Amino acid sequence: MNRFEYIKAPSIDEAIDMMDSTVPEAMVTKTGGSAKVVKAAGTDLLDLIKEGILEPGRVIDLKNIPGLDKLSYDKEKGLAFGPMVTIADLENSPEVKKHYRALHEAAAHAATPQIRNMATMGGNLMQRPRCWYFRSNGHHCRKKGGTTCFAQIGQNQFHSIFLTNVCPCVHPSSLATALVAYDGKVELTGPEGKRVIPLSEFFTPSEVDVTCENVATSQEIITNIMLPPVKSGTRAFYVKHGQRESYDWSMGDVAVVMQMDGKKCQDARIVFGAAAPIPLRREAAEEELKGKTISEKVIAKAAEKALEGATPLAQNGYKVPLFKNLLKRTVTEAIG
Amino acid sequence: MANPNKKKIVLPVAPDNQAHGPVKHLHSKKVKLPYGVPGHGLTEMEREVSIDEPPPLPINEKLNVVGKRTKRADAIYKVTGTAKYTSDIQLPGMLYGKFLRSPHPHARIKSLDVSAARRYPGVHAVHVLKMEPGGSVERDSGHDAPAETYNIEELPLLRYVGQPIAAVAAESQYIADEAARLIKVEYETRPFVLELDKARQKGAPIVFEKVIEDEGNEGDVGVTAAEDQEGNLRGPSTGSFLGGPRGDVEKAFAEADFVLEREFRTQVQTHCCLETHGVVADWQPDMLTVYASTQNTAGVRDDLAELFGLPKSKVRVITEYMGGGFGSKFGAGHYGVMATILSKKAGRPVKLMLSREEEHISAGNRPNSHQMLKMGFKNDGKITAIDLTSYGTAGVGLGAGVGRIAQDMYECPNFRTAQYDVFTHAGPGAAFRAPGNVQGVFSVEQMIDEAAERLGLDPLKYRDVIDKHEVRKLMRLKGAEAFGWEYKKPGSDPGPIKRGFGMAQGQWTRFINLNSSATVRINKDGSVAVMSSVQDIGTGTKTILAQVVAEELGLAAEDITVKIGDTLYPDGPGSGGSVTAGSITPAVRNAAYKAKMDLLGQVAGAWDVEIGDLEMKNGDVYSRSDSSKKMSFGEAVKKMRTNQIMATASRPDDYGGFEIGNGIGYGRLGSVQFAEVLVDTETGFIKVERVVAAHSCGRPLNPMQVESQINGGVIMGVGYALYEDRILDLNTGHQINANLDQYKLPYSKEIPKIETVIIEHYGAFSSTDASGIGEPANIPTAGAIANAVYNAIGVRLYELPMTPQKVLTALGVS
Amino acid sequence: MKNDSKERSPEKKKQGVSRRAFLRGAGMTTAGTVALASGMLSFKAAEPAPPKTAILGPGETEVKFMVNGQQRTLWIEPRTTLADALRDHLHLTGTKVVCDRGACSACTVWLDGKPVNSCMTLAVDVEGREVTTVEGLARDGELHPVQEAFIEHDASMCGYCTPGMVMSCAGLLERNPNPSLDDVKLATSGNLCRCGTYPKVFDATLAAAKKMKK
Amino acid sequence: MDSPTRYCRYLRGKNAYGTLEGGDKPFLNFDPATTTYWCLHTMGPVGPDSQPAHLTTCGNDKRKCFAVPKEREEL
Repeated sequence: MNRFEYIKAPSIDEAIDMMDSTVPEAMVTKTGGSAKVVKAAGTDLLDLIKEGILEPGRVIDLKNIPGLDKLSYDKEKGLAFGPMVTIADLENSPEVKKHYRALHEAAAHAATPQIRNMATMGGNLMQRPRCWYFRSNGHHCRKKGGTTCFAQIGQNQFHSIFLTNVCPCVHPSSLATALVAYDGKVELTGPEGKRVIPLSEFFTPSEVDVTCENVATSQEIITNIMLPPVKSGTRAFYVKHGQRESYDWSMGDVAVVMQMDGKKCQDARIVFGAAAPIPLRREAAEEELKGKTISEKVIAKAAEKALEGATPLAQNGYKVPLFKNLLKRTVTEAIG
Repeated sequence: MANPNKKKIVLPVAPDNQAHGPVKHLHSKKVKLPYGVPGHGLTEMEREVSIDEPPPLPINEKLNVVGKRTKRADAIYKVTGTAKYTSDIQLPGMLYGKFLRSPHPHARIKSLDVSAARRYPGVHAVHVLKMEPGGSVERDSGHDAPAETYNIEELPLLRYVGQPIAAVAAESQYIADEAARLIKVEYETRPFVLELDKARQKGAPIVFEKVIEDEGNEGDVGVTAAEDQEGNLRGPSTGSFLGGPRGDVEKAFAEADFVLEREFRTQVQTHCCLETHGVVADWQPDMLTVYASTQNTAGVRDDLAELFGLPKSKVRVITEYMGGGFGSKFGAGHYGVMATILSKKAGRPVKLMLSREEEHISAGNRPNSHQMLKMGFKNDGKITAIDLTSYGTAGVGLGAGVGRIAQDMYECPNFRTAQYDVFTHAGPGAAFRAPGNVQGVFSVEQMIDEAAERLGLDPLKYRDVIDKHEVRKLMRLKGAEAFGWEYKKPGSDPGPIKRGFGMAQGQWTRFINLNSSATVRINKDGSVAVMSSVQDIGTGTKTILAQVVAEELGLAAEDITVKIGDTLYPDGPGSGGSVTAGSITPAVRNAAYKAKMDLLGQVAGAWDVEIGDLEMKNGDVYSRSDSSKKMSFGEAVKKMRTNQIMATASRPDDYGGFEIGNGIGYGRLGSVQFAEVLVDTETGFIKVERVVAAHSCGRPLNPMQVESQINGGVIMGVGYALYEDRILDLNTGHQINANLDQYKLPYSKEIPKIETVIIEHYGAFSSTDASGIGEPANIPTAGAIANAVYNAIGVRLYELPMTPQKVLTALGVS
Repeated sequence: MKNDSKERSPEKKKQGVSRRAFLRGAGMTTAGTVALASGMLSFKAAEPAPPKTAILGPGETEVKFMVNGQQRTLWIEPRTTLADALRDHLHLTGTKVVCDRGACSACTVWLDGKPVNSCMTLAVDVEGREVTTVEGLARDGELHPVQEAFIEHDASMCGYCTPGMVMSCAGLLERNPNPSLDDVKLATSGNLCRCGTYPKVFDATLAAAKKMKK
Repeated sequence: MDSPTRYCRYLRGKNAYGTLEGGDKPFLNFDPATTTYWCLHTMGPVGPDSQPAHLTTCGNDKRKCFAVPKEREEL
């Protein structure tokens, strides 16, 4: 770990003032200990620093800023939580469990119980991909400003099957899969003030900028995460599939949020995690469900549609049937 | 149980270690020892033993401490965090070491400059490894030496990512890490080869340009054999201590009713010791003291004494607690030697513990294998011939054979094997819990399963036809009972999630390390200690030593202080090969018996009775013939003429001698495991629900600890079967999952319900008649799971680990 | 090993250096000065605790927090993890570092009562908070029921994962006195044991829960 | 597959059942297929002359690193 300065930010405004780069920028353009970056719990940040692929000059801690760890639920407004809410807070929230089943499931299956007690939702959404080449100091890959994608030509069994052209890493947040399915929004605060954007637009594929995974700019901090209220008839579920049931990264995870009228599906949002560099909406599959009475046949058709356009790599073709089956199970479980 | 297959034993040993039969003792006595399995025709065996031997121990049922579930002696220190491991040692003035390692799989060093590292504040010593005899030990004269540019001829050719180049010692780990990065190296990279199959091909990059053979010594290993294979290939190994090829294999295949021929592949597994390899070395003018995370304190001492030209008496190696070895922690290690050099240079103690990444890439692994197995069968089930050709790579090292399962487990008159080592540009292998046998079971036991199906037999019953091992037969019986074994047609479950049952068995040779000694000391205050350099690597050695001494002296296990893991005490065995319990406990019992006789002699004098009339039991010393003569142990020791009674004993030969010599005992440690799995045919996910593990380890000294070790073997087998895999990037030679995040091991939810069946089996071999269990517990698991997976889905998997990816591919879904 | 090299107040700083270390340091001119800058021989004059918005580090800075019920003061660099602070500076080596990345939970301690990974926590981040390590689990000489049950059920082998396992399992019982086997598996689902003590860890924890209810 | 009776004092090995002593002591060549070897000088499977450390190669006094076995007495 490199030596760095440390400061506890007393307020969001001051934190924004103090910081000068996002972590991706610190890894690519502001290298050599010059970057000033913010940290929440620091579980991912410390990981990157320990690997020697991030060398910040100053770390600005957000934990002392009051009010960022609040979670609230309102029947009209929906769910809102601050960036310092931990994964365990979400997992243990009765409101989340009751109204946002897919989010609860995603929280309950993330990382380890210890990490869930520490890791914050802000940090979770901002964390860097787990691609083993990206995490290795011995591989200067595209995401770190290099010219080679080692995964495309190397070991890619856990990589993307969609949007694989530039960088086939998968987005590391399995919670994001559920949040995007619920049409969550994120509030970013920067020097110019606040902006609210849908999470589906917050995450950006490698084609936009291979070195980062979202639209946050050098001096922006996530200050709120919001989910719309759930209506009656909302059915949701989330399934994560890792090689292990205990602590493991996802090989594939699926979140489904459906608006049901009896057996008939009025609206559906289907999101794949660990399938692409972003949490990936499967609109074509959603269309297959909308307006239909859900049957095994309809689900199977949707599953086929969901995998259209997949471009698996040399070692991850198995993810295609895996996702098909996971989607079938998630929808079946959601409508229960 | 002599090996029925044995036609001719070729002794792979020099004349002074020749085999010998029953030992003739100058002063001997005949004793009767329990023999067989209680409840299953237990009898007695008469043996002629030295008169120094203690009287035979009855079966466990008749004992007070041995054979009883006894709390682990050091558990309290482990659960309170007070146990000090090597990694916890802090000495005044201690420095921290860090290696610079090769980032390339094959490269020559063009230039190397350590001056910046040497000048870095807080650095006290820098050492560069050089490739000439003696040069690697002491060349660099200390921390104030001028910057040196090294002659590239002296620097090693780099053959794997992670090969050590140099190391620094500094005042903190941070400083050491930073300084190591300041060593400037220019590399000339070379073509490399990582894959087993590619390394065998013509034109593959060569790992060792020219192999020097020792003339007149080209035996079984060392010659490149097959004509169409080039370079990078050594072998084949065609025999072992169990003999060489036998019978006429080709003829037997021709005469067989059917022949099965299959290819199997197993992966590279890394040991993942939770405490990484490492030492704290403290070089002092009068004594080199090394705290080492090792399975063999005496071995580390011997290595360091030899290398540094020190008398063994001036090297002390201490291993009070160690966090896992699994075969990989033998010898001083490159880290141990380096820490010693750095300590000598800096004049301060140096701690050098490998990082987690270094542990994966440089501290050993279980080599992979590609096995071509061919077996011929008669319609009555008899195996007519076995032919096994295997290739495996231990990277730049050797020892990638697949063990002796095919050769030794089933009766078969015609056998042949050719096991080749293949060099690749990867980190060297190391012994790993039942080296070879785990790989061997995966192929042989799947083929036996397949033959059973072909014969229309229940695979469990089929083994009764072909397996002559009596104890294993009992294991099958009792294990099947506990498991509720019922043969189910493969792939017969409806629905996407299919249940399967499978079983497999294993074998391990009983082996004794005769260089096993211990001292028992009785103090006048009534305290008792047992001492040996043998180490407790987590198996529970401390506890069983306490039990054995307590049983002999009529005390409780917690009355005995166990001081082990220190070479100041008598030499104990290294803990590998499941030899520890069988090697050290007879020495300990014999030492306790000697000390007891000494004490009783003094008591007998005071009471004026015959020594043979005295007994020690339940904390008392008493006369069998005169009930008035009785006192507590505490009172008895007051009769001692001196403040201490001390007795030392060493492991005698097995009662009845050795099968082959060199501590290779008669009998095989068999094992049988049953597995129940669920296979999700839509996701490829396999879950091991339940395992029944039936084992024997001679006399079980502490059934609770035996259970723990069996659990551990099974769980490690689950990891090997389903999750673990060292993944190398083929373009850079780096292990990309050199962590515990992507190198996948079983955690809590992957743990099946495990039931152990322990067969108490007496062989009349020694004063404790105990054997080890570490290896046998790990041998059959992956094979049993593979057979259960086949039973579930009706499609056989020939390659480990059985990942979702492989299951889906095998099912033709992907 | 009571010489806290990094935990010192001005008046006890000299005691922090053992005679042996001092002699060795004195014999080495270059090493001696270097040691003063960064190593075990370094002392720092007493400074008032910096205001909380001050920039700390990158050199050593003062951090205070509670460890096992006692207020401890450390001088450490901001990059120091809680695990390293406990092990190297407070000599509380019961907490083990195995993967150093939050993937094995051997380093589990309780932070304000919740199990966390001390290897992924900066020591400066726990300023003013309460840390419980495996050494602090026993109270008034009485082992925690989980510790007792671990001994009773042989739930440790090499013992290296044990402190983390104990902290995970005791942590579970603190918040759920009536756990099922699945709850125990969930609580230890981030704890790696290579020896394979899991079945006995499960047994021990369930037995401890029963005992605690009595 | 008789074992050589003489080989370098710095050669060490481990087979499945334990360590093998080096120097003048005969190697216990139980199962060559699963035995790993190392050189004390490099503590790796390669000798100082960059050739593999092995029972069949380390008895060769033409190897420049070969050291004559010496009685290693307990002092």
